[in-house]
Amino acid sequence: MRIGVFICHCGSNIAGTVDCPSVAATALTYPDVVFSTDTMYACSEPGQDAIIQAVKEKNLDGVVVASCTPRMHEQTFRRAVERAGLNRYMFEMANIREHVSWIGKTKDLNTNKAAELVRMAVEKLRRNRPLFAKRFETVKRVLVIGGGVAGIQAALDCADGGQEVVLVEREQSIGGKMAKLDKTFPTVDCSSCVLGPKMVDIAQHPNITLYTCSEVESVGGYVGNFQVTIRKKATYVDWSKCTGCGLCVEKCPSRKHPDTFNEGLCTAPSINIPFPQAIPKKAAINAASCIMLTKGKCGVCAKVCPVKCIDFEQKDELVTVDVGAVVVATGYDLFDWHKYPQYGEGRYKDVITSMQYERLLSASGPTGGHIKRPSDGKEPKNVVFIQCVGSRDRSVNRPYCSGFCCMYTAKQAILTKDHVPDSQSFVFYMDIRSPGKMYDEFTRRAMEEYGAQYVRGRVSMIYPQDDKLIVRGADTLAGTQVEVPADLVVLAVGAESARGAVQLGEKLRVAPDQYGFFVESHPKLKPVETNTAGVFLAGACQGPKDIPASVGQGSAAASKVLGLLSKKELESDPAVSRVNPGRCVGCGKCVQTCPFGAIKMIEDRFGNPKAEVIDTVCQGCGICTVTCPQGAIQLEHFTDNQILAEVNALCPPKMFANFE
Amino acid sequence: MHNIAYYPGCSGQGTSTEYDRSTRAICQALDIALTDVEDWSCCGSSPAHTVNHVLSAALSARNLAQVEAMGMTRVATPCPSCLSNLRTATHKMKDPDFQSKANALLDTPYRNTVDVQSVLQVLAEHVDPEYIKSKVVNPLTGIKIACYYGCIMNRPPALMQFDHHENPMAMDNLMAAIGAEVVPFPLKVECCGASFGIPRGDIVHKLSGKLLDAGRRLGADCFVTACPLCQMNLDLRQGQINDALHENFKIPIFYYTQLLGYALGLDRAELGFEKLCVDPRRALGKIKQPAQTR
Amino acid sequence: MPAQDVRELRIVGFLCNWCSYGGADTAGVGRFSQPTDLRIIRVPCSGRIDPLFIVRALLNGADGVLVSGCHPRDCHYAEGNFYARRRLELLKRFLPVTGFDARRFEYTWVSASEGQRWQHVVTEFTRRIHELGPAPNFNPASEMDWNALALHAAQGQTCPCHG
Amino acid sequence: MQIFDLAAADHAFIAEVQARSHQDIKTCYQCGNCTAGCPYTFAYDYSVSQIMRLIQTGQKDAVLKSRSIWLCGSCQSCTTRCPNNIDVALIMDVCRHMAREAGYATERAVKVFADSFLNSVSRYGRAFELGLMTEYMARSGRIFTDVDLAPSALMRNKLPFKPHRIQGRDQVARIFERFRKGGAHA
Repeated sequence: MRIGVFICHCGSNIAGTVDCPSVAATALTYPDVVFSTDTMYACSEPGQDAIIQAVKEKNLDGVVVASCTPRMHEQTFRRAVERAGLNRYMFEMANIREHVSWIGKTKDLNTNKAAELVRMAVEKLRRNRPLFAKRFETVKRVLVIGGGVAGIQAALDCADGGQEVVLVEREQSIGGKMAKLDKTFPTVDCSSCVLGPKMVDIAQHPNITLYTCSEVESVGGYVGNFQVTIRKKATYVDWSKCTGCGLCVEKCPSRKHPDTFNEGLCTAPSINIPFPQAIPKKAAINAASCIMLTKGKCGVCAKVCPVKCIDFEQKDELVTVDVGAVVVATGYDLFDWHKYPQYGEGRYKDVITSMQYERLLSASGPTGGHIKRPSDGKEPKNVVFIQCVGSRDRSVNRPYCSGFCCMYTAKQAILTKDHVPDSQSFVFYMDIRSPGKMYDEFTRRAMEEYGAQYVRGRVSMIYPQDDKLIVRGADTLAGTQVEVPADLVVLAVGAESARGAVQLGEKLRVAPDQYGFFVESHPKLKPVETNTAGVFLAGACQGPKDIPASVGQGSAAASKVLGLLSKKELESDPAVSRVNPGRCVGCGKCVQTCPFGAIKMIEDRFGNPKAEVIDTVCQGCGICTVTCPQGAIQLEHFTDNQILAEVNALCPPKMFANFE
Repeated sequence: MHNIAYYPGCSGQGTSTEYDRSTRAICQALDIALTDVEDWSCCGSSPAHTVNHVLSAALSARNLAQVEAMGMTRVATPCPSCLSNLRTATHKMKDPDFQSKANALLDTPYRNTVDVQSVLQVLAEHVDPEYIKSKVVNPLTGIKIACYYGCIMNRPPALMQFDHHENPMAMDNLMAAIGAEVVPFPLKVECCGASFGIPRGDIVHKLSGKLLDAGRRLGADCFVTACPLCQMNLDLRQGQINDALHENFKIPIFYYTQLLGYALGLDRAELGFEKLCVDPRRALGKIKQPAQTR
Repeated sequence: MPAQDVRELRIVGFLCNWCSYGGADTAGVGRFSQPTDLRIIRVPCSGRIDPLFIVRALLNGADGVLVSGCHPRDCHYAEGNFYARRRLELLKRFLPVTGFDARRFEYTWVSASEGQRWQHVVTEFTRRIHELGPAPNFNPASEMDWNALALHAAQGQTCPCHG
Repeated sequence: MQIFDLAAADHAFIAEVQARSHQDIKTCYQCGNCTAGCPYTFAYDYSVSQIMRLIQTGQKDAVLKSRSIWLCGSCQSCTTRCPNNIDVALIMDVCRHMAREAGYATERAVKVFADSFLNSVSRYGRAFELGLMTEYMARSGRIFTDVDLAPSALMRNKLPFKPHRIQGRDQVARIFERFRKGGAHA
């Protein structure tokens, strides 16, 4: 074999702490290495051209590049060696940046480590063989999970691009958090006026099938061929008949359970349509509070319904769909501020969340858009906003910035002045984070035009005094303590990962980070991709995001889906398991352990049972390879021989003969 | 029957004798046997920890070593300041380096085997409230009480590990159990001025005055406290506070043990109401006498 | 004791591609400095790690072997790390029988976002191996015992790590 | 106002505060929560968060000469509510120790009270309230401190005239003796 080795400087990223020419010189001493050099940027066009040229000139049949992580540029270099006329699997990479130059300070040790990693790659490459991809067809349908603004955007873009879309939403209506907002920053335009038409488009689009009150039960398959089971939860209303007339809602005698759409500020009837613009505009029964479903009598709704669509016997229903791609747009939840006992833990009625305040401001909210404080319905004069409640706070395990609270607080301060002209807002903040088009100007307007008093400091405690709430905070700019007798306190609660996100991630094989937000494939270059091919992210499920960013990501995810499904066929990764029929004894252990059902039993021509791998189904995990008692099934590109060669490269065999 | 070592604290011999006596009385009535720590000495109180943490720990640890010598593993103290010092010593001496430094100051080294609790915690966690209710002969019906815990009974929570650090309820529950109306006092853990009464009386006047004001706004007839220093600042200094703030507070400040003892019908002589500076008679007069004759 | 100050020891790491290898990358991107003793072998999944790889590394004189995969329930291949956990846990108990110091082998779970955790894992494991010092030349209780065990293991019989 | 030379930060001071408190000063991001909750802010010259800031910037003199470190009541509200889990009250304590050792006592009465208290403990094994008051008044020169309270306290037998001398008072005295000799730092 003739191997060429290329040691990348990566500017000074590697060369700063690794002696690259020396590594290249050492590599020449390794078996089968006939050419070795160092290069400034291997991934650049001249860098790749140099590799191609060397392959041709030196008649190489294998290439090792020592540079960054293979998770970054393995595909880049595979394409390069392919252009040079080699099979793309006749290539190995040694990670001497993330695993060497960036983490070690001593140049000698780094240089030595880099050389050893190159040796490992060479030894593996010596045992590589050309592999060829198989092709398979994809299902031209996409699943969008979550009907907030990001999911709506992704669904509409995919549908407009000609793909069939299945949109699954856990709640009764799509719209997500945005549907609850009164106005949006920095334009102060009406949230439902912006979102409403898009929601209607979802309902009317011929390519979109909408499942609300539904959740993803299970996901199987792989890119291009996912099988998804959706649980349609019982609503006790036949939606094929329901016209959304609202008569049942009006007459329902059980009206005591908290209205979740209105953030618990008021109560809702047990059969309800959450808000006037709901899509679909259908009624659903809350089973936990419905008198008929809990006590077995009542049935008022069934009596008044003009189309007789109430069905107390309805059960959950499971629907199975095949899709080629999945967009996850499950959004976020709001931080539970009860973790701050110094803010009263709910003992003080006039301490509310920013989302509750949105509902108070909203004309469709429980107060018809009049700001009335919950305790006594009085119009507040001194309104205190406390920012960073559940953001940038290690003590509650939320060290990150939620990103949008500064902006919505400025908006709420502006709206407060609009609603109550003789009011005074006080905003306790740590830093104002307003990077965005017209964002900082907006916060300045809150202060300059609307007279909001911004106070730099946190609030240590809130306590009631007569009918006021004393807010005791710091003004660190003045260097002292301050107190505000407030009529209403609004907590700018931060964002946290959506309830159930981690469990959904398990079904989709998309890993959450330590806070439950889904991890993208690359933080800069693959922001909507995940490590599971065919599964994409949109919106705040990946990290806190405001509306423009969520919409942008919805469109980005849709463009990825459209790109994927525009291909007639996809290529499967040929690094899959392969059975050596001569050694296979047909015990079937591999069939039992394969998580993907990618191995089936067949009979050879003598009628002996043998295992066989279905190439396009196999995901290349290699569990079967370890399970096989005969060593008969080997994961291509990661065979026992290849891995043991790497081990031997690092630890040369001593006293025992090889037994591979 | 609980048998617990008892650490009275220095003020129990002086400014808060009524707290010490009433604590002993209610514990006896509720079958909690207290055995005084033999020849106990001062825990160091706040002056010691403001000077040096090893010195402070050693002064506390001498007493904890005495408890060990008595063959006991649990000690209770009525005083939050002592509690805080004893618990801090226990906590810091878990670090072997610190432990050897502290033990180097002592004749008898402390092995760190003693658990320190407040008497209030013993009552709240180890005595069935129903049992206390069953023992009540004079329910406190008719009196409105503000329960004030002071700043260090529950804080910092990681060290004290008792009740709630912003809204403790142990005394509230106890007072409610014996029939009193408890007002939702919002400043339960705000500092009264601590030991600055002597060197900086002005600080105590301001901070304690704020507490009294908050209690008065809620219509409280009296305060109950669990801390000798708080009680002294609020009671003994109430006249000073009135002078300094041009106020006219007349709010009696009880130890919770006194009112508990009252409800249990204990001998008044043991409860020491006469030791209070602000006359408690009007507040006690609010308590409705039981209708039936006994 | 910063490990750099003394002679490097030989530590072999087996990392799954999706979580721990990514975590090690994240640590690199964050410039979380680590001792340089460790050499990482990338495998698709911790479920691909044959306990024999680890035994081979130790037999060949590795001073320590570190395995890291996705956190339980986070496996890119759904359940590979459960297989890994079972095999590796058995290996850990099996090692002393063969004359190896089980402290020279450790397995853990690190996700792709846990760069700092990876730094901590590497630093602590390297510290442990340096405390143990260089591995003694392998000297099984009885070479015949070992050969018998190895033979069984190689054939997948009675070896607790298989099946 | 005082002007600080940030380049002249005393790094040894920062390191000492960190070592003696086991707290990481750098994690303070100056949100002001400690100042917001501190009941003593009104009496301070520098607020708690400013003390934290002065430590961060290595302004040793300003910290050790400040009034605030003597007036902290150790009420723990800063420690309990710090979003970065810093034991701020402990840091205030440590600064007070360092100020004492450096011979500063900006709030002298507070220092004298603590000294009088500990002298009383060292002498009798327990705090003798009347005795320590007498010593305090003598040493601070504030002979009229709380005389208005005396009748009320004495009438109620709240201030015994004689100290309780415990048997083991020698043991206690030896604690102080060894402390003075060893100057145990922690």
